[in-house]
Amino acid sequence: MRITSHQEPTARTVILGVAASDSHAVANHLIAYSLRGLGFDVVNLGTCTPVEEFAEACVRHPDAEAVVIGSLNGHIHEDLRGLDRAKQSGRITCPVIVGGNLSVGSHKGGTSHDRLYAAGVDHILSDPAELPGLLDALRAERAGAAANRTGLAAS
Amino acid sequence: MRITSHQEPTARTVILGVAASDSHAVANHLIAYSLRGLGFDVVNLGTCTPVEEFAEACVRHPDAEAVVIGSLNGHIHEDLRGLDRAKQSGRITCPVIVGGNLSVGSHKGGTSHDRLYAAGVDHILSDPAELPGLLDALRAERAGAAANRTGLAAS
Amino acid sequence: MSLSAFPGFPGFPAFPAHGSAPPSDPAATPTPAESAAYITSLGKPTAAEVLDRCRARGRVAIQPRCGVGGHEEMKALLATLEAEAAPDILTLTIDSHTRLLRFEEALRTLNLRPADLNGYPMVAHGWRRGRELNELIEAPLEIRHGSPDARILFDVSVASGITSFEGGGISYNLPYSKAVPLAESLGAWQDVDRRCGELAEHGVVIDRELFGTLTAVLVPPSISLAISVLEAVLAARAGVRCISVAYPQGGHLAQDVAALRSIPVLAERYLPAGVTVHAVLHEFMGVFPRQRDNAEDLIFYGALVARLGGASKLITKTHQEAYGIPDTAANVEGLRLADRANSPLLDFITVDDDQVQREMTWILDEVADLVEPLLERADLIEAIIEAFAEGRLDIPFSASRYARSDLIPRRDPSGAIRYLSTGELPFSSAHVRRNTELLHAVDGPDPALDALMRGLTGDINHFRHVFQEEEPATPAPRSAPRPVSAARTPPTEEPI
Amino acid sequence: MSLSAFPGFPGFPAFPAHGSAPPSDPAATPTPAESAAYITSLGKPTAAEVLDRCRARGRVAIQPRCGVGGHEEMKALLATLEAEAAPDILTLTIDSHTRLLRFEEALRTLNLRPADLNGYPMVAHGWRRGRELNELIEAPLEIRHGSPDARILFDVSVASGITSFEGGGISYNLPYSKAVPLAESLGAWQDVDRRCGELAEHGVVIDRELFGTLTAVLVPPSISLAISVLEAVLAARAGVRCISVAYPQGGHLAQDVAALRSIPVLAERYLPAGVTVHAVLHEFMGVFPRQRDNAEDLIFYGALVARLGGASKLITKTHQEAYGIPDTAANVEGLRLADRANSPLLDFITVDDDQVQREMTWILDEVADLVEPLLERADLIEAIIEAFAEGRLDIPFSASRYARSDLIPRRDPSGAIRYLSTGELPFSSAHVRRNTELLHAVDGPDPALDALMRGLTGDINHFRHVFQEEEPATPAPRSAPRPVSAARTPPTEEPI
Ligand code: B12
Ligand code: B12
Repeated sequence: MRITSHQEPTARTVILGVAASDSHAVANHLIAYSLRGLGFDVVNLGTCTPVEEFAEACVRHPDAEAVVIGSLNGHIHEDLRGLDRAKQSGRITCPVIVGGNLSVGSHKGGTSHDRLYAAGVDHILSDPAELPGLLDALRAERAGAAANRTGLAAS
Repeated sequence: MRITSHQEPTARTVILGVAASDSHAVANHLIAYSLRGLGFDVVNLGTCTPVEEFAEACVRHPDAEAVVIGSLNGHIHEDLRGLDRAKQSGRITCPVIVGGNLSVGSHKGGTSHDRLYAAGVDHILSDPAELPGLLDALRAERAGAAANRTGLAAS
Repeated sequence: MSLSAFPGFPGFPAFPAHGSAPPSDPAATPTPAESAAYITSLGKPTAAEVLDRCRARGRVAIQPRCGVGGHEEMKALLATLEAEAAPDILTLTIDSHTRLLRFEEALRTLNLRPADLNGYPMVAHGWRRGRELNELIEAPLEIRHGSPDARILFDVSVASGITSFEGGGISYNLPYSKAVPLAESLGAWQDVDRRCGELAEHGVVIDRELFGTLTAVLVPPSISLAISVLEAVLAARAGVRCISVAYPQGGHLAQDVAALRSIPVLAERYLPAGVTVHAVLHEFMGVFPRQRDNAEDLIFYGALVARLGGASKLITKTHQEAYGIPDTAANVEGLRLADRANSPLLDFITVDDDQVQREMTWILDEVADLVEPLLERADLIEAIIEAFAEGRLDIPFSASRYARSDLIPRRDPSGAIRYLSTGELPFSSAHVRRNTELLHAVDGPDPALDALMRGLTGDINHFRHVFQEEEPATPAPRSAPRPVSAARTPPTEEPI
Repeated sequence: MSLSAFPGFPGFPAFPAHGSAPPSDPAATPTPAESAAYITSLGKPTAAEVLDRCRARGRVAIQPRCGVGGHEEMKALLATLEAEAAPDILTLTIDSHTRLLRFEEALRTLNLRPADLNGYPMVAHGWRRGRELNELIEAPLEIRHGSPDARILFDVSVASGITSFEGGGISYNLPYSKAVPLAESLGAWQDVDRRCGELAEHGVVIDRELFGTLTAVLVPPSISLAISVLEAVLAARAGVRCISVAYPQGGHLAQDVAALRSIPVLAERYLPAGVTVHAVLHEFMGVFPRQRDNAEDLIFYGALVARLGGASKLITKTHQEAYGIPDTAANVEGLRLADRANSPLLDFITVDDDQVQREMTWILDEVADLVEPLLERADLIEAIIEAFAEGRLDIPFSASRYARSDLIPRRDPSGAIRYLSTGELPFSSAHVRRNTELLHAVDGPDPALDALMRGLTGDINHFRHVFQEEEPATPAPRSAPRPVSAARTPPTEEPI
């Protein structure tokens, strides 16, 4: 059943960008660099990237393992409007990971994360260092799921 | 009727001191100096002066125009306990003037002054510069009262 | 979307903004002449007047950042800041939808969840509400934003009687957007500057502050100042009469003081006589310490740097900087703390003048290398666009495609910001050599890319290191963020 | 009244103190051995340990004044100060009835109106409550009071596990009472010091802080330090092992720094080797500015002076100092602001070392003139009493009959405190001449008494002048005092 992993391309593609109204570039530069250092093929859409632009990139890169979106300015909620639709319509099929500063204000811990999950976000990370681990876990999971599917079909 | 003023001694006596639990000396030194500069005979009992000591000084100086008590440390209320009794018993007959910092704490304006009047204080001043004016007014008043009395007796 | 959908713009169809709808008939924005007359009628000092007055008194004017979505909330914020900290100038920080002309998004958020906005959506609220804010407080107001194209916002602001407006065709493009060509932003800002000239003819001098802070993180002083010089020359040519040159505290005392003290020299050198120029310091604009004490140490230090550098104005930070937009109390505290550096009891504090002089020479020489070839050109705007395209002008960590970010900054062992790589910047070989030498001790020559990234990250986190804050992010104050890591990742089910 | 009427003292008859009566059987105060064992068992650092640790780290320890009447209120105050400002050492400031052994008055006020007390009536509350306070917080506690005879208070404090105790036979007599002979207070404090020696033998070192602040207003540094040297010698001879010498900020940078830096020199010169000596600065102890900004400027400045003078500890003031005992918030703010002067970012701030050196030489010479003749005497206590009687030792503005206050201090044109008249102080003619010369510019030679009083008053109000606060007292913050002037004076009825 390990055949599924052979079917995956060797260069792992990740789509990266910063949310639509957000121009904070530094973390984006650093994350792109470190993922590339780990061998990822990073499609970095950079700052101020609307959902539509992420969706187009997904269509262009059907092999992308994840869409990784940073947001620092607190506008993630409005900026991700349309994400659920893009997923429902099948234009974004891979998991969506977000990270950064996910609400306006200094006192965190409200409903921000719940709202993001409801809006179509799959994973929320606080530290970019957690990204490679999560990407690996997702890949393993996908492999598992594929294996299960194959298994089922074969049985 | 101006004869009453001739009956008064030329050196005007004032009894000065700081309240019983209070050792703040600086204002006391300065007030004593400035009243002396104006020609007053200042009986300065200094800091930490209980009501009893003021009363004794009054008995020793029956001509005193006023007892002037400073209090800075906020303890004026407890420190003047017994003042009403000393007045009722006739040991303190002249007006009692207090000034300084008349309650504990930085937010003033409570019932402190009412309580002091109730406890036998006659006048509350905030600025020592008002003292000579008040002493003059009190003397005039006394003179007036004496005049009235004389007048009544004569009529 | 159409502009006419907004209050304050022709044809406004009673779109309800948060709180209550703007009170009056949303007729056309007043003309510049009308706005100028309104400003004069207000009888309150303009920002330019306050800056002059502070400079004359030897006081660094103090100004917060502040902007919240709702109108009533904005009123409360301004009133409280003025009552409790009496800043010399107050601010409307604009939300980032409005900055990017995403007026529809700004209005939607304003109506649904105004607290989700990271600033005051001035265009959605309209100029009548702007006047209400302005009339509420005694201090003049400045608009701080980050709009590559700020023309609509400018008109609403001036109509509101606001006398200071931040930005520039370079400094409000490259750090603030991805895909706006410089030709567009420079053109739009030429319009803004020309409108300032027009207002000056009507007797109202608008303070035009240039955002030398740029991307805020490890910006070499000569880059910040060179770009401000270019924007200042363009502004002056368009008729602007009062220019504030803002410089972001980098964290090295002598270098920061030198940068601030360079501003009047540069003004003298490159600007026409009739223009008033003020130096402005932004308290440290990079990664802030997380612990309150440390953040406060940095806030006070920044204010002291402004004083020592002879700045006319200081833009403050708060002890909540590392966490998010501050609450009102933190903003008040930041202002009050910064103002302590104006104390008459601190006259005795001085800097090492030799060291400052040396840094100043370097900065002025580097700025000359960057700007003089461009200032010679007939079409300065064209020259600037070309220079960025070719890397002869550049900024680190650009948000925009229109700067190359080939230059690599690093801190030298004393913490000063130097050029590890100057990319295509037209520096004399002496400057390049000096920078290389100063950085030699940092990683040795030609560090591996990995070491470089580690080093850069360390430099970005400079003040967290100074205060020995441990790397794992400490939780936010009071309400700790709930643990977030991969919370919804389904458990990996390995088939057996 | 009898002591046995109080909790914590033998025979306590269940006198109810405010809040709730002390919880347990009021048996005898623990013995020194018992108290020492309790302190050791607490596992919290002593004040002496905290001071050592701060000195080693180059940090000025920060400590507030704080004391309120009620026990629950005191607990809340300490807990809040620790939670919000984390001072290195906390304080119990004792009310002034207790200081003067007016235990009955203290207890009555505690029961009737605890908020009317200007401090915590420790003796009325008793040592069990003291332990409760001590165990509530992590920082060690100091008792700050002003008791000519502190023996009872000391025993209650040590039984409470408190490891720092302020005072001295001179410094807690002359500023704090009118009619207590020095022989009495010096004797009582010898007892306290001997008990410290005893505790040291049980392994607990009590930090004994000497109140060099004296009457706080225009105290010449050499007077403050000379009296501290004498008290320190007495304390060391009685067995005290850790001595903090407190000096009150006078307001002149070089003079204050010099005074602080003189403390280790004096310790070296006059104290036996085994005694640890710390320099402590009291933030300005005279008439405080009334406006909050100005008061805060002074608070920060004081903290900076402590740092520059190498003090181990700073006692802070608050922006409400001019008005009354501060509320908790003001106390927190004062501590936090002072702590900013500990910032690692302020290493670059220095003083004019030549000027400091000159002031130090003068101070050390004057102290030598004052103390050396006395230290030679076999009976130091007797020598001190005689010296005060004859004016060879003296303090300005004495509260007590037992100092003559013949010495007249004035500020020289730079603000430093000098001697206008040295009275009978045994200064060499060179010192007298220097002081005369330094003050010559102030009023000219032999000013009229009137001019002198005006000058003195101006000197007392020094910082209000520095900040150009107008003379008429500005109203208290928030709740303005109601107009009081002659409110009840009956209208003068002139007979016609
Ligand atoms: C530098 C800076 C800027 C620069 C940005 C320059 C540029 N183009 O890059 C300038 C000055 C232009 C700027 C502008 C603004 N900023 Co800004 N900025 C900062 C600052 C000081 C540092 C950010 C930074 O570069 N850090 C270095 C990088 C490496 O770290 P980082 O961005 O913090 O990201 C870390 C994590 O968040 C995480 N992370 C980030 N992205 C991602 C993505 C993923 C997938 C993951 C897993 C993790 C992750 O990893 C990083 C390393 O730990 C922060 C405050 C601070 N942290 O001290 C404010 C801050 C982020 N800015 C803020 C705001 C609001 C703005 C503005 C909207 C203005 C305003 N209203 O105040 C504008 C943005 C306009 C726009 N259209 O977006 C707020 C956000 C507030 C909030 N969420 O409540 C902050 C927190 C400041 C504050 N306290 O108010 N800013
Ligand atoms: C110097 C000083 C001391 C010195 C006093 C030395 C001495 N023996 O004289 C020392 C350090 C010893 C001291 C001790 C204490 N002090 Co003290 N002290 C001060 C300080 C800093 C200045 C006082 C002073 O000398 N001013 C100069 C003189 C000329 O002015 P003045 O005293 O303020 O008086 C003015 C007016 O009040 C008025 N006035 C004064 N007396 C009179 C009398 C009359 C009749 C009139 C009309 C007017 C008047 O005229 C003066 C000129 O405007 C003040 C705070 C401040 N003002 O800045 C605190 C202050 C007065 N002290 C205070 C306290 C509480 C104490 C202590 C009880 C300690 C404690 N618990 O904190 C002890 C006192 C112990 C005791 N037994 O009384 C508090 C009073 C608090 C309150 N009422 O709420 C103050 C306000 C400080 C504070 N904010 O907490 N203190």
